[in-house]
Amino acid sequence: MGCGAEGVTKAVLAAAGVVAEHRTELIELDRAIGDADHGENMNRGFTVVVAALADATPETPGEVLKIAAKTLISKVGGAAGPLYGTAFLRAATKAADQSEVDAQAVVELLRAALDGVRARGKAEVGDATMIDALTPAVAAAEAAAAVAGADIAAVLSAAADAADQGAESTVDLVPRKGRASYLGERAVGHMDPGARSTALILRAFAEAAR
Amino acid sequence: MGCGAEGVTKAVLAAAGVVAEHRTELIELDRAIGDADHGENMNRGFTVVVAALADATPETPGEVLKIAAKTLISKVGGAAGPLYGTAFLRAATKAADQSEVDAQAVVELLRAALDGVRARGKAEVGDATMIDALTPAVAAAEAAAAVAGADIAAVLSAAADAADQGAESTVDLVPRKGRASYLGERAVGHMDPGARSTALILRAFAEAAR
Amino acid sequence: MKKIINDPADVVAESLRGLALAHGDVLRVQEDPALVIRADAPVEGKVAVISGGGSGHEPLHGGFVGTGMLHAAVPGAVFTSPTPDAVEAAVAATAGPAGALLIVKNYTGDVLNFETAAELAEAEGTPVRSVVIDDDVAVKDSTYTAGRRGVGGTVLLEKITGAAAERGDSLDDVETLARKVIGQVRSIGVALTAPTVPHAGTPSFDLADDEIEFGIGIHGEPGRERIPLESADALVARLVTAIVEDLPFASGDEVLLFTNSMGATPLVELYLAHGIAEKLLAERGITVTRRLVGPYITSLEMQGISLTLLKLDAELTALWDAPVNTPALRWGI
Amino acid sequence: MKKIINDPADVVAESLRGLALAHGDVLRVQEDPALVIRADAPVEGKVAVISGGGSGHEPLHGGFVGTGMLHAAVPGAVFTSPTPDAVEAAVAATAGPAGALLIVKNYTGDVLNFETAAELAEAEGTPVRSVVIDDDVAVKDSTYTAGRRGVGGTVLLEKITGAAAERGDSLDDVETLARKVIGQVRSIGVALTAPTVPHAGTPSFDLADDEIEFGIGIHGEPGRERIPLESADALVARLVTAIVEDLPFASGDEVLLFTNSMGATPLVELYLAHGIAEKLLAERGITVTRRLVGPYITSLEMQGISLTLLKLDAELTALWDAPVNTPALRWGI
Ligand SMILES: Nc1ncnc2c1ncn2[C@@H]1O[C@H](COP(=O)(O)OP(=O)(O)O)[C@@H](O)[C@H]1O
Ligand SMILES: Nc1ncnc2c1ncn2[C@@H]1O[C@H](COP(=O)(O)OP(=O)(O)O)[C@@H](O)[C@H]1O
Ligand SMILES: [Mg+2]
Ligand SMILES: [Mg+2]
Ligand SMILES: [Mg+2]
Ligand SMILES: [Mg+2]
Repeated sequence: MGCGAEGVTKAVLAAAGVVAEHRTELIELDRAIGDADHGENMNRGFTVVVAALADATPETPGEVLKIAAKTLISKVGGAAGPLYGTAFLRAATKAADQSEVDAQAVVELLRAALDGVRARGKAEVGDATMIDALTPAVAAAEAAAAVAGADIAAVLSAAADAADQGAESTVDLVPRKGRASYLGERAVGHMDPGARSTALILRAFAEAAR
Repeated sequence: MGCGAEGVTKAVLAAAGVVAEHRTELIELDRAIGDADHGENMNRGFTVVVAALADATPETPGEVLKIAAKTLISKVGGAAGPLYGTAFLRAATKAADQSEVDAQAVVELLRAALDGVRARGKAEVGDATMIDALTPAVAAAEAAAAVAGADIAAVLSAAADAADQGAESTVDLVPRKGRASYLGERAVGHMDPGARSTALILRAFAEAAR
Repeated sequence: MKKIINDPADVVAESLRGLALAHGDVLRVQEDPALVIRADAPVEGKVAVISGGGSGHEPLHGGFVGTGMLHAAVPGAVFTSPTPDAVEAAVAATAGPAGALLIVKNYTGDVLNFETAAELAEAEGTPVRSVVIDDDVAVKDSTYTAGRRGVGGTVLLEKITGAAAERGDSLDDVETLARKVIGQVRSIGVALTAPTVPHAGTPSFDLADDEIEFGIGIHGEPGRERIPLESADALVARLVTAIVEDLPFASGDEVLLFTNSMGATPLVELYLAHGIAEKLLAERGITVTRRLVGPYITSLEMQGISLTLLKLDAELTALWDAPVNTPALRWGI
Repeated sequence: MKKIINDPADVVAESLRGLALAHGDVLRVQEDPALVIRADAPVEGKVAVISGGGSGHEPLHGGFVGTGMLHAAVPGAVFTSPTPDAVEAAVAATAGPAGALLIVKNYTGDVLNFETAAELAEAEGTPVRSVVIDDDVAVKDSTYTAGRRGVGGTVLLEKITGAAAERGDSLDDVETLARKVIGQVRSIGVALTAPTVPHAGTPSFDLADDEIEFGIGIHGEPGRERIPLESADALVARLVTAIVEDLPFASGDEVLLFTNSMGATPLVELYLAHGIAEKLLAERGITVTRRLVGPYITSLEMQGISLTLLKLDAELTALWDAPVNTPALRWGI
């Protein structure tokens, strides 16, 4: 029931796919309240992640996540690059050299990712950032993992559902971090692009785990 | 039946009025095939002509025309400034110090103006310039003056009618002088702004002479 | 979208190739990571002044690389902060034991990426200091936002610290000077039209024909408020008031006034606005002793202007006047 | 119309006021007639190089007034040639017994007004020569038109004749040099959008979102033909071909390549285009030894570019390199 390097690779490739598919949507969300590059940045990074994974032969989930982390840090730029990069890097560190991760481990990786993004970006829930998607996702994953017999798919599916809701919640918020914060009240009514991309990526992970 | 300084002043003021009224139309004609300034240039110049005539006390037709000429030369700029300036200056010179002009003299002033514009601008009939309005106007004025008992009003009215037709003829021409010449065939279908202003001014003269 | 480009993904790389050809006497360009480097770098014994950020603000930063100003510029994708490895490569290419000063505009992305780069470079043994410029008074309350943005003041900061490094100031001294400049420079901008990011393909915001964005940033992010188009006199007064009522300008001050075009505002309008601004400052007893007028920190083809005021003293004036030889600023050489 | 202006009728005068404030060290401005004059004019014993034309092409001509370039610039209304008395006043303010060279762009209005001015100045006893620059290869057949227009080559002509005057060349020699430059400089431009003349209030022509005007002039007068928007590679190749296939460029030539923004085309695109142009010229065996890249002869807020090629020899290269200190071009000083 665990997931090895291959499974994690599949999940990361699925994330790359969903980012490519939603590139324009993410650009449009960022155009409304930011600088119209979030979809382009994420897609540029994940395209190289796909190439990097094809070139490498990672043997553990941690190695896969580390390749993704380093690529995102060196290819995405902007705010999302360091934040997603940190998320993947912290998860990689947490995974250490385990050859497989189980449902409980997945929760721990998600929590490590969240802690990393919070430490880097200093955003709180309610600031209208990716934190608003990732925080409820981790809580939901934790709750799902506490159910006897929960598998990775169930955990990630719960996380994705919660992230969707969390992203939705940013529509009504006044942003306090990132570029959208300059807009203040005028940003109300728009979904945060980073929260949306977080929800999309978690959904891709969940689908890959089924 | 002659016309003195006062009558010529009245005619020039009428021309200023018609140029102001048609400023936008002349800009629009020039926008289509030139640089969108003919109405602005003419209006800037004639506005100062009105002020200059108010400040001066010209005693002969020639003096009135000379004030107009010098003002147009120093205020209009572009192609129209030197060309209209020359037209008025040559007419002024022709009028010399006569205290009045009669119908025959008006024809001579118009011919002097035409010769001046041709000498400065080197355009021929058919090049789609003000020459296409002024040339038939002078011919028509001459013909009208040849009719026994013709007065200034009749002469100028014939000139204005012919100028209208001449201006109209530029619509179908391929311009060979001035800014519109760069457009070649693409200018066909548009009236030349300078031909139009010439027709307007002659019409104003004719109305003033009635 | 109407642009003279090939594939939007190649815009920055292809543009840098042209920059290198046009200005090979003062700079060179490196690919992957993309860097603009002083032709004579590393300059023995001198602090390397380095800046960077998203592209689309040219001449900032690559056009300010050269003697007396930047040692390297790190261009990111259009409107996107460069990545840490690129910044680290810039440090490695230009800085020696005298160290490097990183000039960072206050945007979350820039701050995070440059932070990581500084750590990486320090780990390699190069002394690095970072300063964050946040001169945009349009951002009102920094407690509840990512803080004020770095805008026009960046140009002045790069010139002045570059001159200090050129005369041989230590890293400590250049850093102290940078903080002093940041403390006394303020800016504000206005947009009449929106820029179009090449990879996005549509204008970054929609403005009616009679509307302007007051307090605009340089990335097409919308401004402080949307107001009706007004006369140059009224608009410049609004800009001057916003800056002067912020610290630290007072009657009796001598200042540098920087009137900047955001890209598509032509010089005829820019000089017109500059003249009004000087008049208004004089009325407040503020003396303009140095000026910079032109498109120096832009937002692609956005129409608009920004005003920047820097309080001067003898030292800053001398550093401003010091020789500079870059594609965009050149004097005394 | 979105512009930072007050009354459209006052645009030029108000803009000149700002220019004077911004660049009081190199020039001064006179009102009625409007003139931009070198701060140290008249320069004893030297030929005065004077140019002018309609406004809206800034920095041309006022931004090129200063040591080593123009002695005076005569700005007309927007896109309208100045009047003879203004040109004559410029001659009177700057020229002594060494005389004056008038640089006239080939447009009917400019030619007529400068012609009259030259006569007036000669009548006052100042030796005056006029040269008419007509470098725009977009105008095909000059027998049936007002002739080729003066465009980008004007900037290079003003720099080179200004340098010759500065080194003390006689009026004869400066005139001969000017005719030589005119003989070996060619340009062509393209517009992506139209400019809006302040007093007209609407764009000078209407272009669809996927159309460009190839062979555009600098006054919003439509170009040679309207073609679909194409890639930078294709467009620059079209421009280079149009110039190179005109006399007098051949393999083995050394040239100055001037890549000009018409106003609103940002530097990121301009450098991109410049890089492509250099590559294409190299493929034809033409060596670019000097470059100028930037918005130097513009058409208000028009998006577009022009390319200008000047065939160089040792003399022209030295004169190009000679010191110049003006608002828009500054080096060697
Ligand atoms: N301080 C922060 N903490 C967490 N997330 C942040 C922070 N600042 C920005 N973000 C996220 O980054 C997203 C923007 O990413 P992107 O558009 O790629 O970068 P940039 O803002 O530099 O253009 C925002 O939508 C938001 O979710
Ligand atoms: N060589 C010429 N001879 C006669 N008329 C001319 C000539 N060149 C231009 N014109 C006239 O001048 C008019 C344009 O005037 P205007 O727009 O004020 O000047 P510009 O072309 O300098 O902008 C044209 O419509 C044409 O009638
Ligand atoms: Mg963004
Ligand atoms: Mg015109
Ligand atoms: Mg960005
Ligand atoms: Mg004109």
